[in-house]
Amino acid sequence: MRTIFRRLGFYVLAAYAAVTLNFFLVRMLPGDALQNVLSKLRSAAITPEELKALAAQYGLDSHQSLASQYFSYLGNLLHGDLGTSTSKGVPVTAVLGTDLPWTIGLVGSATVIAFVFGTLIGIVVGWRRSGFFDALLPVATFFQAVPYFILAFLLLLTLGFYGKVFPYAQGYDTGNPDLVPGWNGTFITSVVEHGALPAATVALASIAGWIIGMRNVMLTTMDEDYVLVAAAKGLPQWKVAGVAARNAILPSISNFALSISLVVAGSIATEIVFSYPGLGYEIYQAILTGDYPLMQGILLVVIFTVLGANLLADMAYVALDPRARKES
Amino acid sequence: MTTPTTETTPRVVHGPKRPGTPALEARNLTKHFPVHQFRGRQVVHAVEDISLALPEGTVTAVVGESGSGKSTLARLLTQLITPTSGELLLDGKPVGTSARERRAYTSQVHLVLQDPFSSLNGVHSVRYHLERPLKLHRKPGRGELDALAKSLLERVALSPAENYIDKFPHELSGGQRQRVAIARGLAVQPRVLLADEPVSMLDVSIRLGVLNLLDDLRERERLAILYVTHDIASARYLADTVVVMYAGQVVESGPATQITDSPAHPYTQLLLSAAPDPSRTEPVELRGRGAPPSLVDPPSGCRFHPRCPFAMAVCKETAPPALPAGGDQVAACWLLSPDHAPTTAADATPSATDE
Amino acid sequence: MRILRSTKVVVGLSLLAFFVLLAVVGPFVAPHAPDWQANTTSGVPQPPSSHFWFGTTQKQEDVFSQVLAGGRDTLLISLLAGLIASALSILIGVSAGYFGGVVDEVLSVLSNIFLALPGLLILMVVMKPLPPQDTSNPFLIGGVIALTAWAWGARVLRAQTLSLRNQDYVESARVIGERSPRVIVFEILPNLLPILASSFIFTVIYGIGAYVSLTWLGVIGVPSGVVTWGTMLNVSQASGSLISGWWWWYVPPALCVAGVGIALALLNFGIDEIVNPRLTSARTGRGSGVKFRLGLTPVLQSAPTKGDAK
Amino acid sequence: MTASGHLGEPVLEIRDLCVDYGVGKKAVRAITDATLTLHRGEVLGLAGESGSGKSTLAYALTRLLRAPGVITGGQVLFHSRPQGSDTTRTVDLLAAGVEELRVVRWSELSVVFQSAMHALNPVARIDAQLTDMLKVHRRKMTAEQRKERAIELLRMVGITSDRLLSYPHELSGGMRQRVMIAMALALEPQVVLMDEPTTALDVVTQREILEELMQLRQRLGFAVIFITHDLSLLIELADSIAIMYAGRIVERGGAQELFHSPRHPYTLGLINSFPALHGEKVRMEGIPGSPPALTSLPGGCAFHPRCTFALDRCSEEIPVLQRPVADSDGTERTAACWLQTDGQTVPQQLALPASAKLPAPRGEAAGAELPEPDGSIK
Repeated sequence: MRTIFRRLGFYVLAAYAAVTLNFFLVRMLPGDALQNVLSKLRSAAITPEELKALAAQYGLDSHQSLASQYFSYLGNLLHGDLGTSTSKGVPVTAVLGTDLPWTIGLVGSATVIAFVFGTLIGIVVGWRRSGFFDALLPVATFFQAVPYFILAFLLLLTLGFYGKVFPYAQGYDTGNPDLVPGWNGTFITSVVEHGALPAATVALASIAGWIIGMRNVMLTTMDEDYVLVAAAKGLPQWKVAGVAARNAILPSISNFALSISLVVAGSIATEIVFSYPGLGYEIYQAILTGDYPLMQGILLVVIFTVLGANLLADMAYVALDPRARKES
Repeated sequence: MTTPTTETTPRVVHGPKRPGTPALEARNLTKHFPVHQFRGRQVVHAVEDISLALPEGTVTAVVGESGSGKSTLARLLTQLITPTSGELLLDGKPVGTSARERRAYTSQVHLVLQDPFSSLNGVHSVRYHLERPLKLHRKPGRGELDALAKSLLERVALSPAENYIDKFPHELSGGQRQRVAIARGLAVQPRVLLADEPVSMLDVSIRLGVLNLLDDLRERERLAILYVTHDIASARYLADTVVVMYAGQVVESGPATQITDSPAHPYTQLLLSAAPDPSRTEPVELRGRGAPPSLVDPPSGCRFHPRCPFAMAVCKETAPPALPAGGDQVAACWLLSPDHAPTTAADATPSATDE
Repeated sequence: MRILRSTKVVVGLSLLAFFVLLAVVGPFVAPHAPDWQANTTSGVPQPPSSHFWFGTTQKQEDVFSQVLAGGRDTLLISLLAGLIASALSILIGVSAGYFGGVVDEVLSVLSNIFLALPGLLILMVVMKPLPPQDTSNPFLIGGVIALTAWAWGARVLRAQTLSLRNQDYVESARVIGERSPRVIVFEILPNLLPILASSFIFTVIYGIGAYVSLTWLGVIGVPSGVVTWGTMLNVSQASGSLISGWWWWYVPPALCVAGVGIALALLNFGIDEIVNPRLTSARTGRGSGVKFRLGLTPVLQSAPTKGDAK
Repeated sequence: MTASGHLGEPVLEIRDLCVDYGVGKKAVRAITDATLTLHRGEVLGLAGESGSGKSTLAYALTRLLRAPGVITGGQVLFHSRPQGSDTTRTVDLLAAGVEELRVVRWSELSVVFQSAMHALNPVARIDAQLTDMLKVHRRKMTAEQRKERAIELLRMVGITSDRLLSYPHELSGGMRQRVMIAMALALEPQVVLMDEPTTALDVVTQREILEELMQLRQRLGFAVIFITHDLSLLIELADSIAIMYAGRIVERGGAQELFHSPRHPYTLGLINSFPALHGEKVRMEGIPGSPPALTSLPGGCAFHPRCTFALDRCSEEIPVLQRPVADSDGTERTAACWLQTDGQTVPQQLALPASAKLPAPRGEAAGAELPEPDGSIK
């Protein structure tokens, strides 16, 4: 229990740190940058009241001290108020509401696919100590070492633009007036088709890491005596491999924490390439238009998502490793 | 039965009895390590009120199982860890605890560690290992340094020194590494050499070589040596005095052969009965079973009483003082106290001393 | 050198040397300046020809010259990011591991928080409003990238320091009276070198990815006349070269980025195998025809039978 | 008790076993021509220092030796007599296929590893580890029967059944080793290989576990190959002992014979490396030098650079294991030493009278009361 409480304490602290960082991030920017953005907005689709509220939010009316700005920021946050998007003129939360499912769906499915297959392949490759892996290595290294967006370009061009196997822009077929977003077959098919290339990018880019990581841990674990004992017991090969894999998967889960934020950041680049209607594409637009409330909102949501994924990985680890359950 | 005589007993100092001031003396050393539990703070009673004198030119062996506190005792003597209470006297003078005094102390007392494969840093040569302490404590001239380092190797019988001085640890055998580790200790010209299981990781055939080297150093350099070991036979071989530790306390001490020939404390008897002995003429009869207690919550009274075949009511209540067991031998056991020794059941007497 | 026995290291190093050479001498040997224009009338990029090996851009700039010139900033900035991040990770990771206790607790929480932050996103937000004189300062850009990249190395170094701290040679050094800074620098750090190398390379890979992504997105603006691989990708994408089939414009810079990444990844892989020999394929018995399998020691009846009669 | 005087029939015969580390040019010979016979119910000790090949030998004969170990020659004949059967079937473990090997493993030949800490699966409960081989080898057993068996096994080694659901890290070192022993005996094998099973334990725990082990052996009648570097312990424990040096068996004989009248200078040196618990304190010298690395073995007898009795011949020719001249009677002694060949004057220390009565009951075997020489010594 103690370990779990400690971890929970860490997550609360991390979340608080992220919220605070988010507050200061924008205030660290050169002051005129913000002023410029706001001044540009006076003509935009935003009401004077909202503009005033925004100016107050960023301390531009300079009546409020930094501390009181900070506390009103925290207060607004607790009420679920992330301000108004300056480029769209709607509450940031509303924008997030439409974008988040796309990103979660994309990153979630790609990560699960990459983790499951990467781990399985890693187990097999490690167990067989096969030379097959050496042939696979340059390919795996390529996917691991190349920035996500370049991989995305490659897939877009080969399978999308020239190959015409999958559509390569948007989240679903927006040009088809018969398509009604919702839980219907044609829409879901369209979503899956449009998600295929972005998801493949994220999965391909991250799977090599899982394969190599799992293979390495598997090789180290196979040198443990308990694996040899399993063989000495006359257990069938697959059971012996199972003993090794069961132990080897633990470091893989804790590696998840190390890589999830990289995967999420990479997915964002991927979304931009494919004009995918998720948080990544949105934050890119926000950056181009200088929509700071939206940027902050997205940043916060992404950080919380990463923290949530880490918490899940932590809980899985505790569930799988009896030693972690022990009070220390 | 219930009036123990402990309070009035004078402090018993373990170790070889020699006239004059001992090179190093420890008075009432106690070390409690805090353990962070979920609720409240508890301590590990690692070393409990030990007084020890190490005269020059003697070897004192500290014998005990793992977790008996013998390694902690050695580290307390190096000041690597700070005692909870108690003090150290070097040549009769109290040892200060300021950073400066501690550094001065490191030139007087050296510790040789158990594992020669990890006590030398693989990235440094033998020369580096030997020259560092020389530079730190003796500040010799440039020309002198090389000669001094080589002479150290000769002193631990690694000769010709040229063959060894520029080697790296991985090029040496276990025994050679342990000799380098000892040579490094000699570089500071110490009065006291503490050796924590110096031979237990070495191959059997080369252990005696290292033990004999320690004996030579005792003789030649008049070092006061503390030999920490779990092997009572090697303690008997090397040491003048054997100190037996159990659960953080000294349970028995005395001249080496006397301890092994006629152990007075039931724990010493247990250790001896369990030790491998190829010339044993009878099947082993283990005196007592079970495992050492938790040091977070040690048993009341005598810490050995839950395992002791002779335990009496008083043993559960009051810790026994160190009682004389003939000659320079003392044992912390109520069986030796005339007030408590059982008079009826003859078979309950620990055999050795009275036979 | 043991390290050169690994094919991966050799290939990785050669590839890397090629790109480093490119970054150093590329701008001097390039046939044209990056912003040199063949003419100002045509708005259609020319495909590769004997005249323009890699073709031209829409503005009729020479792609080959741009590729040669575009590596310098990318490599320099990722190298700086790697160096700064490594310094930070040593400072934080080694202190946390060596001193333990409260220091460790605080520093570990700090690095775990930085691990959870999506670096690229934060970089995007922070870099965008920076004026061009700042974004052309490699130290500033490298430093900001490093701020989002040190935590991984710090975590690994902390774990390793924690185990090294309990090595007997550290205790022995303290027994002869060495002070803590000396113990850290002379006893612990040399033993951390392989891990440090691998975390450095990892950070450089990350730095390249981050810098190229940021310039590709146009988040980092470069002064006119300067070209990087990332800005080439940015301009070519903005000009619609992807859907116009002007592949010669973006494939060369993309391949260069990939090439550097692969070189570094191979190097890292090789170092991993040297640090942990159990990972090498040598133990698979490749080439010898012997197949090793756990729990089934191979039997080759090849030993000479005893010659002497009993 | 099975003593070397009336041994059972052989259960395991190792003939000319050779083991290499690595294949091809880089191969290093780790075991050369090891020949040993283990009889039913016998405790055979295998003693030697690090790098002598004792563990390599044990793992090679079970074919559990890890890469890059390769068996390069010899035979390992296992005379298998499955439980409840009277017929003996001989299997050459080195020629056996995967399935054949799998059937023999654990049900007839089990292993106790040096460190139970590492030999028990850290993420599996004790009951699972005690029963997984039952599932494979005793397919007819129900889950209920397996659980009963697990409880019975734990009780056998003095652990209460409430530990059944514990994980290894929740047990003390001694308890873990007991679980390991219980596991090894689960299928009542005929041979148990023990690789330094008590080295990591404290002396009292070691003694307790060895006592229990010997009692179990008497009850269940399995034979043991006991590997250790602690010759002094082995002499107390084993019926017969083989001494290994640099990959070869250099001496073989009954435990007490070996102790009282060693025939190989290395054995003599080893015996003199253990300080005694009794008697006068005398300075002992051990063996000069250190054990050689397998990669750079001296020519001839590998021991000759450290041997005080070395002859010219020793640096040139490798001695073979044969009956020493000092023992002409019918004992099973062998030693690989040129000093013990015909025509040599054997140094006095290596020609101590072999007691004809050995193995004697322990009470009579003390050094001082050895029987008179039987006249066989020149």
